[in-house]
Amino acid sequence: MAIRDKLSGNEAVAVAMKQINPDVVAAFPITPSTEIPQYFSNFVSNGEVETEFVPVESEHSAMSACISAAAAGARTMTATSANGLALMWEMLYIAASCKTPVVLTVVNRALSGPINIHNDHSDSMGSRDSGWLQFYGENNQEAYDNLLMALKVAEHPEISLPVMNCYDGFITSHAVENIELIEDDKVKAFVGEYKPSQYMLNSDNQVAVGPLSMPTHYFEQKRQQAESMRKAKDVIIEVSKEFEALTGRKYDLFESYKLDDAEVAVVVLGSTAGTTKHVVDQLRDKGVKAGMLKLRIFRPFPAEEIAEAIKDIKAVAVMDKCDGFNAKGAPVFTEVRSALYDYDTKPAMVNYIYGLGGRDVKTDDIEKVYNDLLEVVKEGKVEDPYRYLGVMEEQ
Amino acid sequence: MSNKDKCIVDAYTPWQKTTPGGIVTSTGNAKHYLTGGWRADKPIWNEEKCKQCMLCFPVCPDSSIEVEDKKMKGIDFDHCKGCGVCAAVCPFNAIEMEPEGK
Amino acid sequence: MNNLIEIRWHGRGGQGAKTASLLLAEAAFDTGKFIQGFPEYGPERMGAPITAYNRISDERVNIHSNIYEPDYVVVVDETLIDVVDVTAGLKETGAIIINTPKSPDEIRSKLSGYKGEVYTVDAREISMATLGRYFPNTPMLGAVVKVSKIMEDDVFVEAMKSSFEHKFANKPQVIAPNMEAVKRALTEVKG
Amino acid sequence: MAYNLKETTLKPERLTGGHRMCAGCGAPPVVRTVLRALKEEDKAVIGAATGCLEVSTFLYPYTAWEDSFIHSAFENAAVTVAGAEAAYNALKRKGKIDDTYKFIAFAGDGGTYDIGLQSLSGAMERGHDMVYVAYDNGAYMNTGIQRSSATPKYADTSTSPAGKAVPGKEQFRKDLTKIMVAHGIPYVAQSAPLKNFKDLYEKSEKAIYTKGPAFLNVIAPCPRGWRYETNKLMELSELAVDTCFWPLFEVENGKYTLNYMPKKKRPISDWLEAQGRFKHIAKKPEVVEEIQAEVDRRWEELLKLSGVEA
Repeated sequence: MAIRDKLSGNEAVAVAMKQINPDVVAAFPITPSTEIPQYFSNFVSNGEVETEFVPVESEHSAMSACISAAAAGARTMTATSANGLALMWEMLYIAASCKTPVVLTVVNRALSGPINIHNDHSDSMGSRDSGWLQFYGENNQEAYDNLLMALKVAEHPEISLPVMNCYDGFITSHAVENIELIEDDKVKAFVGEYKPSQYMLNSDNQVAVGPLSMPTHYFEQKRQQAESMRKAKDVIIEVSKEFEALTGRKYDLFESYKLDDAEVAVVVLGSTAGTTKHVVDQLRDKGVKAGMLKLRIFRPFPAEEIAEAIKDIKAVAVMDKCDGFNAKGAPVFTEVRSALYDYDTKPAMVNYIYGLGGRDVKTDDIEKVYNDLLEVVKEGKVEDPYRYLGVMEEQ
Repeated sequence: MSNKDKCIVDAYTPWQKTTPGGIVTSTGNAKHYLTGGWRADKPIWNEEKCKQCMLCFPVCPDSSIEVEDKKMKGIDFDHCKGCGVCAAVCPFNAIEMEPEGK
Repeated sequence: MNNLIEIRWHGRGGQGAKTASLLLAEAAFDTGKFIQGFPEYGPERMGAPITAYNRISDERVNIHSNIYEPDYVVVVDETLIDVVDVTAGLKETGAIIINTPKSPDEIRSKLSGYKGEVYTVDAREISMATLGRYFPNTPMLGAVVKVSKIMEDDVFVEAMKSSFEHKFANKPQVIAPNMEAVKRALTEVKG
Repeated sequence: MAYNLKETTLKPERLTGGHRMCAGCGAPPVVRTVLRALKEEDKAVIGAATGCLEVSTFLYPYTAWEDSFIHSAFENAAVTVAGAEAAYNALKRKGKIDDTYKFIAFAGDGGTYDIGLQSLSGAMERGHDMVYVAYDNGAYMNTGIQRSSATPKYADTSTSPAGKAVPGKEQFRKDLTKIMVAHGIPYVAQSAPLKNFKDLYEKSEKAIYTKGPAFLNVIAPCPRGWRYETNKLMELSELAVDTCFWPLFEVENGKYTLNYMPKKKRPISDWLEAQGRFKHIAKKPEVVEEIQAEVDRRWEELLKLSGVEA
């Protein structure tokens, strides 16, 4: 029997970490992810976990400690947000290149400046090419579930890559909602033991990690790293199926919501997906064939699957909670649109930069997007695909 | 020399075969990389003059003073780069530097 | 989602409006509801006006925006009605519940043309009388449950009892006064 | 057991030849000695900051380290080793490891005094059971001899060049050892590769086998950066010690001990004149005097701290 509870997203993640009982957690406080190491250090203080908690002096050190702990053979986790993730930047790439399966919960927050503690995706989107897998959760349940699955994918022998478990700051991290937890023993059985093949504390075969690689070898190492990322897609699907068998909760690379017969659809990730579902339901009641695609996995990017899912839709809006500052389209948009390049039939596509710095995303905002899409369908063309939603404009 | 000691990849190793994450499992395998060719000057050890004081042993940056059973046995020319520190510290002039190839 | 009830809380930092919203969510959760409880965060410290929200429903709530047209507004500190537009967006079919010794009619004049129902409860007096200290949360919870009928009074009382028993396991002496505060609020809220 | 150089030769070499450090580099003798202080049966995890030592000893696919080794970046050697130590504690507690491991970080002065200072301070303050060894050659040698906060005043480096208007580095070196003492950690020492390496070996042994964090600051002459003939490594080291530019001392739980009192304190000019990087000031008595005054000031302060009569 699953355990019904009410928890905030951060509490849920901390509980998952407690159930996993990782070997090492190294973390530094930053709003809104701070609660995770707070809750977790309580578990440590009360002897509820056997974890070595390292309260480091910066996020750079947090990630550095995680990398070496993982390389030493320890199951390792941390959490951060925004500027903390930015300070880790250098180490993110190294975590991936060393193939250390560190699990990092990113509580998404706008990246300075100006300094802002509220939600958008500029932090994790900026790190999208660092070689990490990225999971995005809609609510506390997904933050919890994704963490368990992310760990299993990260540690899969064919993958061995670090993973970000992302969800929206405050909106998900601090809101208390209903949740179904999995029993401790089932979590333990699901995630299993961490058994790396090569690690520093292996007395039978000590190893050296993090070499200088000259042009002779660097490229091959990166190519191999890229292959693990490619393979991760299948592993995510496999692990998600296993998770469904355990919990009944179905996960895939993305969630299709009333997409099959949709004429207009929104591609979105994070908590806004929930609000969008609500709007889709209302539009459907009015006879509008609206649908939604909620991205769960952004790295590896499920290009073919997304293309297949939306190629026959007339108009699609891609929602980016982060600007790309290339003046032509933000990260999710450019990738989704490029996924459709080889298809003869493809939707008209528009990009909405929205919700920056915690600008609240109301049902009215999402409704406007669908209305715009209906307009695009009616007009048969897209004037300006690069749009901002919810920003105050000169009238 | 066991397999563990050997170099694990070469310049033509395909990406499929390179070591995951650039890990090197054969610790100490740098001994297979020979730096003797760097030498311009060569230390010549005179066993007669050597009093086995061992002062040359710890100063060598290339771990090239060969000692067995607490006795100086010679110099590892595979790795010695010819810096001359051993000769400089020898109180008995038992090591002298001479140009390579003399 | 016709059964969805949306509540907005107004309080001052440090008074526990956020905690109250979470307590209400907990109590509703205990009766089998789907809940959301979340504050609006800012850099504000003690004393600044703060807002917190609840959504309570029979089905899982997917919307993740703030609440703009609440069914109920709870004002934990009477003085806020002079500085915050507490009735903004409040549905006329809904109600506002204010912590004050004044009567609803006395308050109404201050609510800039608001047409819906007004309820008052003297949470300060109840808190001082039962707990000996000013904790307006507990009586305000009783009042909001009474007015909103989110759950039956006795179901709520039971939920609060088990919550207090859990929370105050180490100080059982404060359970009874807290329960007294809840019960008094249920009967003393005026509308 | 009293130090016996011959006995230590029986221990296995833990840094092999075949690394690509410069001929005559001062760092490998320091590293070799520190590692010789490990008990033979103890295993180690060694970390290094990006720098000469790291790139030269672990150039893929060759590692000169017989022990587990990790490098990840420039500024994080301390926390990198601390992370491995945390892993060890957890795995040991969970019964997954039987062997005893020791944790040692190596970094140059750039990676220690400057970019890595925060990470070092954090790791020491948190009390990880590890040793941090700074091999101080007084500049960023790996990137081409740029000044660091450990560079001595007036040294000619590529970012503090001796010019017509500015005579080399304008500041005296940061006293990092003192900063480490201020951390209140169990063991801090300053050492040098010297004579039969007794001082460095014994300090390494203490540092490794003292529970908790330990910091060793070891001068490591650099023939390229200091501009001297490669064979003069030990001479330069000895001059640094005998001029009292680099005194040998240790601080155990806050208590200072002076480990070496030169029979005759040599003038700083002896050390300066042996190096090309000071060539531009060697013949400027007022500058040499200024350096001498600062060396004397620091030396006398140390004597006072150590309770030694000058």
